[in-house]
Amino acid sequence: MRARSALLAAGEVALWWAALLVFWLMLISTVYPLERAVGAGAAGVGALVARAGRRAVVRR
Amino acid sequence: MSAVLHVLPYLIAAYVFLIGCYGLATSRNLIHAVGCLAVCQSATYVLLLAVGYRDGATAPVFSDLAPGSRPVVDPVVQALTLTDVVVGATVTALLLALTVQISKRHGTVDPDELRELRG
Amino acid sequence: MNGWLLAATAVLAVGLGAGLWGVSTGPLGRRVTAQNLSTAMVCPGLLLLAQGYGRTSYVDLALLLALLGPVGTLVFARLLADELTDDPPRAWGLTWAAAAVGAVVVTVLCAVAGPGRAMVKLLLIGALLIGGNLMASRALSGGFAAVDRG
Amino acid sequence: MADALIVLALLAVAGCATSAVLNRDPTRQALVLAVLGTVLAVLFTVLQAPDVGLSQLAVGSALTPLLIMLTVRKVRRRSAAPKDGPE
Amino acid sequence: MSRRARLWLVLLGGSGLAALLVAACLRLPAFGGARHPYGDRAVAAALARRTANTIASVNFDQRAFDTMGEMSILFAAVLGCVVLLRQARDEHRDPPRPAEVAAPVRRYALSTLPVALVTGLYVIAHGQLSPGGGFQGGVVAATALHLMYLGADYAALERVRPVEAYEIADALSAAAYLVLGFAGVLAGTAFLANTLLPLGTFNTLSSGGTVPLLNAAIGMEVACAVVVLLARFLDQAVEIVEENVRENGKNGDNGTNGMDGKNGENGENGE
Repeated sequence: MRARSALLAAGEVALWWAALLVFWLMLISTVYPLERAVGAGAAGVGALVARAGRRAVVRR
Repeated sequence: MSAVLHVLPYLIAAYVFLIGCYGLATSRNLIHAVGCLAVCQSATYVLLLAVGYRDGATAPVFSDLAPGSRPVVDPVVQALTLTDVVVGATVTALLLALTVQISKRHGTVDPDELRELRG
Repeated sequence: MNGWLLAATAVLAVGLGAGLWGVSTGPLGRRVTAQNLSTAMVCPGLLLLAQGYGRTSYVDLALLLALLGPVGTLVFARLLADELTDDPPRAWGLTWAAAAVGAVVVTVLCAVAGPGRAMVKLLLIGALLIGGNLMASRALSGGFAAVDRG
Repeated sequence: MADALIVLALLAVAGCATSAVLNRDPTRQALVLAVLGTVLAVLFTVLQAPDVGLSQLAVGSALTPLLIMLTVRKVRRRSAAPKDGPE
Repeated sequence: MSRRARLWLVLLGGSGLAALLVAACLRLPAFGGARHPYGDRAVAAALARRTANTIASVNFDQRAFDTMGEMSILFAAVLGCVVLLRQARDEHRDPPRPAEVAAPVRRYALSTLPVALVTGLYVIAHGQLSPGGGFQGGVVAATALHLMYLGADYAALERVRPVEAYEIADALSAAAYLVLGFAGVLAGTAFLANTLLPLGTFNTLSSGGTVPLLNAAIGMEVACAVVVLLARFLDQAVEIVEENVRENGKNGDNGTNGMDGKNGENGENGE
């Protein structure tokens, strides 16, 4: 059961991360490796906050 | 039209500043007074940016513009204004915190009542 | 003479004029609605300005307004929930009209931009703008049923 | 055309500032200040200062109204209950 | 002094000031003029340092020392707010009941939060290229976090926002700005001089030498400062209750019904 919930959590974060990375790549005009790296980092922060926010609301 | 436009932005900045001062002086509520001070602040932004404007020019941001292809406006005043907008907001917050403290100590935020309390 | 700037002038004149008049007078419910709709009209105006000046980097302004304008309305909807429950503002006609203006402007600009990254960005801004303003209107008309002290 | 836009934005700023001062209730003033932030952002854009416009949008559309409304809430909540301690 | 006398004094002084201001406006260089000596030099200097956004170059390179002053004002203002709005001895915390938020509004807030946060980071990261920068993006990122409060309730916001961590990050990023400045001194040039790093390729994220680093430091500083500031205001407005106010409020009704009383009347009197 724990493995299942961990998998779900990882899936949620990964989904947000991918969506936010695509969002970042749409905002910029030219793509190069450094831009991808920074975008991936920012999308990671956004995905973690999205997951934390949803959990904080559900848990009350 | 053109002669009017040459001074209109400065006059509007002066007007916004004066109307903010009027509100500040006649305010009966310190929170309203802080809002009027924010209006006074915005007058300085209008004045600074009006000084830096150049007819037919565009912003000096070259991410989507080849340098030298179009005339650009003055970046120095923009940099001054830009930092002040954000710093001004935190100063507004400081004044609002003072207002909260005054309301705790004296139970009112009306400057006239505060003067009476002092005696 | 630049047609985009002309369109921007028209949109901004209507949006700012109506917004200013609505927010300065009348009952609280109408003022909050006017604040919401002024952001909904200014955002397409900013997009048209970006096109009129020929600067794609100005589009970021519209993006920020599409994100933060509804947040500002949510602030009022939340902190004025007690005052607004007596007389919930219902201006769905105006809300949909403003959304339609946003949709038309975004569609036209997308057609001009052609397929590519810029078009997706415009579509994202349009979606955020229209979704945000519909949600802000929803929040104003009884979105916060019971708020204890904030 | 650019001149007409500048004049329009300047007049809107002047009108909005007047309205912000004349609305004496802090709640209503906060609403006008939120619109003033947007109007100033438009003025900065037509004066070719998008950086300042972004700054003004970020601060004026949500942050300043939130600060004012929270202060109003705190002050009203205080004066809503009768006070018994010596002032 | 009576209100009437004071109003006359204000009008007298104001008309004098107005006359002076109008006289000054008429003598200013005409609006839209072509002569901007400082601006032209700043643009040339920014291009020489390969910074695409001239305004970022002015803020974080040519006038970086001035920005340090602005940053310390910001820091001091936030410090003042923290001191003024701290929990006093006769106050205690009384968490409010959870708010009932309509489901679509909550879903909107929760799904916009990460989008707004990433937009804020985008505005910070591209500060030296396109319009934007640390000051603007920091405010956007901090505002995004407060969608938790607007769309859910204060308890939910507190779970995702440990204030102490933001206070520490605020101080660290302010220190990072100074350290970057002193690094210039250690490298043998001047305080905050942009000679430390290679200038990079024009119009990429790594161009402009120390500009992106100073920009990122300011972005983090502003974001953390705004979060700390709003945390204090939210604490005061939502959670902190004074002893005597609470008792009176609980004895009568819950206190919110009478809240239009005093200040509303004061507001009306003023008009």
